[in-house]
Amino acid sequence: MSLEVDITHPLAGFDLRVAFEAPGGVTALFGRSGAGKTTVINAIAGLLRPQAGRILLSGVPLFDAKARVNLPVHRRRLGYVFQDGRLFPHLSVRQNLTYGCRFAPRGEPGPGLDEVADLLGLGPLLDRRPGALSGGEKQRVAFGRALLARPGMLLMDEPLAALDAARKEEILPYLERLRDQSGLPILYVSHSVAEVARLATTVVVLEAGRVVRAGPAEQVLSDPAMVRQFGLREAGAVLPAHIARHHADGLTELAVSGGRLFLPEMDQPPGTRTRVRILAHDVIVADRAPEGLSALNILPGEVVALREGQGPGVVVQIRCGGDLLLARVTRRSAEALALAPGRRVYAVIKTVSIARTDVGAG
Amino acid sequence: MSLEVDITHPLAGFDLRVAFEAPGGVTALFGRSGAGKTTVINAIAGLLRPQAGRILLSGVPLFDAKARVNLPVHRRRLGYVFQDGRLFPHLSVRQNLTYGCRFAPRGEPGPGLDEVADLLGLGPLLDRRPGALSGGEKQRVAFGRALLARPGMLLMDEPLAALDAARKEEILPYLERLRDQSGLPILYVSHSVAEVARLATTVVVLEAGRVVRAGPAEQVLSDPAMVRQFGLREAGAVLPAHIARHHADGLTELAVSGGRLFLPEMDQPPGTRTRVRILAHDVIVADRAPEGLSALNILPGEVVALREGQGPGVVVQIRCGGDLLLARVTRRSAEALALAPGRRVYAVIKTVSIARTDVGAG
Amino acid sequence: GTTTVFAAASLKTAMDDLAAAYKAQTGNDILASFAGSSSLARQIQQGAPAQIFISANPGWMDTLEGDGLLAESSRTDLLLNSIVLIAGPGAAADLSVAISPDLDLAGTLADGRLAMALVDAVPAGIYGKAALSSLGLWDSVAGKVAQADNVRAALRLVGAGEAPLGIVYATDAAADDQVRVLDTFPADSHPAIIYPAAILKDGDGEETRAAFTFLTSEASREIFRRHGFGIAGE
Amino acid sequence: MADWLGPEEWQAVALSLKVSLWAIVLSLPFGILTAYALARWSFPGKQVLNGIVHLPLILPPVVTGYLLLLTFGRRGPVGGLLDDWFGLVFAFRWTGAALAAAIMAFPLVVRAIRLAIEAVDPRLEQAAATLGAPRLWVFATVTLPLILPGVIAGAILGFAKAMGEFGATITFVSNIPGQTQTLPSAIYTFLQVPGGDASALRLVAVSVAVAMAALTVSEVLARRAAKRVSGA
Amino acid sequence: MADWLGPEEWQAVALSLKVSLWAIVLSLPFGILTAYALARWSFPGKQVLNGIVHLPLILPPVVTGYLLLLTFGRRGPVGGLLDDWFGLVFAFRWTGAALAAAIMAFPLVVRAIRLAIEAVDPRLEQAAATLGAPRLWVFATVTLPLILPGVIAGAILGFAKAMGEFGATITFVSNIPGQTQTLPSAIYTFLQVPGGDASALRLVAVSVAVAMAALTVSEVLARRAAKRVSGA
Ligand SMILES: Nc1ncnc2c1ncn2[C@@H]1O[C@H](COP(=O)(O)OP(=O)(O)OP(=O)(O)O)[C@@H](O)[C@H]1O
Ligand SMILES: Nc1ncnc2c1ncn2[C@@H]1O[C@H](COP(=O)(O)OP(=O)(O)OP(=O)(O)O)[C@@H](O)[C@H]1O
Ligand SMILES: [Mg+2]
Ligand SMILES: [Mg+2]
Repeated sequence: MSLEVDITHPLAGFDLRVAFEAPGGVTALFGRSGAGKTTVINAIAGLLRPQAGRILLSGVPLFDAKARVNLPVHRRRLGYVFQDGRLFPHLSVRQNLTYGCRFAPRGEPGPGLDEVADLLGLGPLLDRRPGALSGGEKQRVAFGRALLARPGMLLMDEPLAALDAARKEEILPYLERLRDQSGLPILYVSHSVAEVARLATTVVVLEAGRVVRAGPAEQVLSDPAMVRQFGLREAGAVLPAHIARHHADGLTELAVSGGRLFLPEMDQPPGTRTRVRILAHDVIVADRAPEGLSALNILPGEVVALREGQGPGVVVQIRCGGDLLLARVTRRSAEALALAPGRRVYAVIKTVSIARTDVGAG
Repeated sequence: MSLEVDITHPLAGFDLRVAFEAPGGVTALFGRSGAGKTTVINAIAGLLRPQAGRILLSGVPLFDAKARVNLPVHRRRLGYVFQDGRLFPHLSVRQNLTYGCRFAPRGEPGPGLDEVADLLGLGPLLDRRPGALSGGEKQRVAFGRALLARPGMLLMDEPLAALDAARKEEILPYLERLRDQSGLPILYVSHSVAEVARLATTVVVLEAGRVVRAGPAEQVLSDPAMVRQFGLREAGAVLPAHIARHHADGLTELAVSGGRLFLPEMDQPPGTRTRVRILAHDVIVADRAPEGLSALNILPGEVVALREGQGPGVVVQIRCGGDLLLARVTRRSAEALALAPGRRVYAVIKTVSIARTDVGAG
Repeated sequence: GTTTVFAAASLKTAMDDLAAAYKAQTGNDILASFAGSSSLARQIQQGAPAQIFISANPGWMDTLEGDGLLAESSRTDLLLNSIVLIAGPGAAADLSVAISPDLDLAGTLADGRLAMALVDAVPAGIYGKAALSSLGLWDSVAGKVAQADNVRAALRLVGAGEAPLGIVYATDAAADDQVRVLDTFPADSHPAIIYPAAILKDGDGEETRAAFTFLTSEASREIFRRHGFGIAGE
Repeated sequence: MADWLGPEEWQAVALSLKVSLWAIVLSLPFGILTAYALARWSFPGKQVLNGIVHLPLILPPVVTGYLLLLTFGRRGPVGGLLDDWFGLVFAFRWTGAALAAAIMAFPLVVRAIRLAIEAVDPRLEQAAATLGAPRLWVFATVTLPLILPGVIAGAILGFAKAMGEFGATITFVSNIPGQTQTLPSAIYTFLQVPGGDASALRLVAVSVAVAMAALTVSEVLARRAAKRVSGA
Repeated sequence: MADWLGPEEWQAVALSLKVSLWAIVLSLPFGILTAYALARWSFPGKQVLNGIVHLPLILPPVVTGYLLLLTFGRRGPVGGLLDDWFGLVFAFRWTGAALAAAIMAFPLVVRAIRLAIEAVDPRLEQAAATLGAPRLWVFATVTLPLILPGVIAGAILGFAKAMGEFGATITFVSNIPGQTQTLPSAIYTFLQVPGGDASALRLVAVSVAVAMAALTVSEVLARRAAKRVSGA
């Protein structure tokens, strides 16, 4: 399952020209408000006919301007979770949820109504109409509806934007399972770097209708050049890791190329490959091995590069084993520690700051 | 300017009974999806007539079931930024923005169209119609429209949910200035604890139509009992502080009761009172004064209490000066450091982790 | 059996009585469809399931005859009528006029209207215009004529007092107590007002003939007379 | 009340009801199709179709009736064919009255439904399509329920129009008691004779009562349909 | 074409246009008000108002015309007052023809506008109110522009109806060439006499041409208004 998009679509005052590939798993479309994310998804879903180009799903053209192919929307079988909900106002929540079931390919595996209603906390609302739902409830119904149609691919446009943290925490693991177990490819639009980092295998960054960066999530998210896109607070590195073992006190030990990391207990068995995201501002740099600290994760490494920002901060790139970590320190600290390329340092990472949200199976 | 709400409104399957006071400044309405936030705001705006109770703004009743007072919507002069946008589809962005200007009280100070368009990045869109806007663009127009009507109070229902981090970073300081300079009271619904912590002077937590906690933001946000509401990652303490001085290398030195904190440069002059939010998972605990660390902020303190969670983590309450800090450490570290009430420790906080978003004027 | 008669609308009451008498006499039905003569004639042209046509307008009967739709030599002039000048509540209660070329009809009307049926289309209007013309009165009142789409509507304009005077059939005026007849137009002032009747070629048959004979029988004539009609040939 | 009206008059009432109901049954499906085509499709001759739909409104009813007579009469081009092929005769039958009423009501039916269709948010239909629903299914399960208040409004307008239709009907199918004499024809007949006003008034009262009853029912139905949509 | 029609016929064309335009000008404001009341307010007697609005559709036109005559005639209760107070006379004047056409068109105008109003999302009107706009202003700046396509549809339906209206008009104001002889009256006159079909046909053609032109213009206007709303 892979999606290939290469389209051109000029609008008054906005010119869309994007080409990218989504090789399966979760592909995050990332970009500022007005960058063209919804427009791209609309084109893939068939709601917008691009002026030129083509869109292939697993090699099959959904749209090809040259070959005059333009598969009708309902034959594309793409589950679209709209940014603006679009629930059927005259149908109950239950009828909304099951609307697509009739057209789902027979025998296709997938969750049932009860399972979805449970996951999304819609049980007590099944007999209401959308007019009597809160904003977040609507968003959940829209998600469930797309899911129950057993689509060949999910297109999700900010599906969790109106949800509270607790509800997100319930849905995100479900999305991870979808990604890992069902192999359902997902195109995911979100402004939350944490969500993207957690879910995405591929990240495509849009800016004013152009793709400015696309690639595996680890690379794009760790790219210091992308700091502006993601915001300073979200800059960080994503490291491949595998689970070494589970400790009795509820910690899981992960092996990364530069050493060991301790983490709140994970579900997967030892040996599972995973990814760990370490935000630059969660890393403390020390010039000697620190002692008597609550932080359990201390990786030795070597400064590779220093990059000064506009503020009083400096981004330090540290090689720990085969991977690159990013750390944000003040210029004052950089001077105090005499940080310079080649200097041997220790990266101190609080265990608990590698939160559940920032870990995803690779 | 203070808002007093005390209303009852039973709906089929949902029973709203809330009473709270918003003493001016920014009051955050916080609660899970479906908790009743929008319903409360609708009642205040006059779009919903509660079954019983009363709503007073600066002592003047907007609604009083007993006294049969129910001020019509347009006389309440409350700028409502709707969760669902509600732009006028037949008017251009410019006309949408200026719709309320005609009714603004003459001579009322406030930003002009150009200023608002600039702030919200709507300049190039002024002649478009809402149908040709992206989700985030719509949300910005809705915000600008409410602002330009020069309301006596702003009601904002998840106004930044569809916006990217960069755009939020532009709008949040503006909201802070609104709060601090114009004294415009704001009722603010958001699922983002970071936003709430930054903006709110008062926090009201709703659950299933009831107020479960209300009070000054520092207290509510630092309350370990509220961890479930805000999510584990967002637990932390809010400390009052004042600006001690600005350093030449771009750092600002803040005085808190327990010592000094260094922060990226702030705008305000020395002496300004402010607030600092320190997330529990950003605090490292050490049993001796650490050396050779990039972290500049090290506050000595004394363990007050330990609270074990479900996971492998322990929340440690530390008294630094007159304030209480929260730190999340693993059980393993707590044992290694022999943390117990009365133990003298050092709280290590990375300078840069006290991010701009987490500071607000008190 | 049932015989369908297409009859001018003004014959409704008379035809109802006739149908009852026919039923009593023969046990058969006469079913009458009433509409404007023009509508009926056109319908007959289009093959309407009618056996007998009684027209208020000889012109339409001529047309059907020309089209060869009438049964051979069945056409007969059935009824006569006359037109009268009437006054209603809109006119002075003591108004009395006699129709003659000297009549100052325009002056009598003052700024009121003279209600008539359409003077170029509906028989009562055509006869009325002819009569006024031959009396030399038409030109003076032409601009004051309010033309209704049928004679009953003209009668109603007078009855409601909207028009002080009107020209209608004697049969209509007699039955309406809102109006009074001022005078009858001399028979020689307009073409004879004749209601021709005929058997339709497509509907010809023994029973139709019987019904037609009944319509022209003395018993029927008595009924027509009772409703104010004159009998042609008397 | 049974002896308040004579048997012939009862016949007229019954016939008018039958004719009006059939007129609506006849014009609703075509009305919905035409309204949809006018609202959503663009095709050559769209303006012409739109014009034809409005014709019965523009033409004096007598003209419409006459045109119907020429077209659907036994000797008319279409009337002959329908008779030969399907044994369907309109001329001088109650079926013709229903046809006339349907055609006269058609512009009203189409306009009401078209306005309703134009008010439907096409993004909802798109959403249904993304869920795998083919066009016709989308129409039946999304568009149609959403335009139901409009369809009801169209139906009731059409019904009222059909109950009151006179000119085209009497011109097309004449005024034969028990066969083509509808209420308005009967009223007309009474108005044509001296002393018939009282009888006419009685029939007018019946006509108004029937139409008001239909109107009230339709309002209730439409409100219910609208409530479903508003979703409260 | 000038000598294709006689001067009297040209008069009829001009008069029909004048009458139809005035009928629309007359019925639109009342139509909008009535439609708004029926769509948005609830008040005692609402169903009765709704019924009265539909009456001209249900009643045979002749009856409507006669009722108008009794009410607005010189001797009618309202007609007399209007004459005394404003010098406004309807009987036998083109104004009466316009009144008759307006009343016959009224149910169509109201229905179209009402459907449009019911399709307006009240949340937009709420939004306008929160911005400080009083009700009437909200109506003028939000509701009215949003229902514009419906208002145009109502106006064109009404115009078409007015162009075709015959029965009520001739009953109320009769047929006075140059004053109340509208196109349909003229057409009717020709149809009554043997051999008048050709002349009638000419007038029908004129009537259809005028109405089609109006229809096309209205479609363009309505599409423009709808486009504004869809916002693309
Ligand atoms: N019909 C149109 N005509 C002109 N410009 C349009 C039209 N529709 C959308 N745009 C513009 O295209 C750009 C991309 O819109 P799009 O909805 O794809 O943005 P987005 O990336 O989804 O943004 P957001 O995060 O705010 O939802 C926006 O600047 C928008 O204003
Ligand atoms: N008309 C109604 N009838 C019954 N229940 C309703 C109605 N309207 C809203 N509700 C319910 O009231 C509750 C509160 O809704 P509200 O919109 O206030 O939630 P909210 O706190 O704003 O949630 P969100 O964050 O998802 O927007 C929800 O559970 C909703 O389902
Ligand atoms: Mg978008
Ligand atoms: Mg809400």
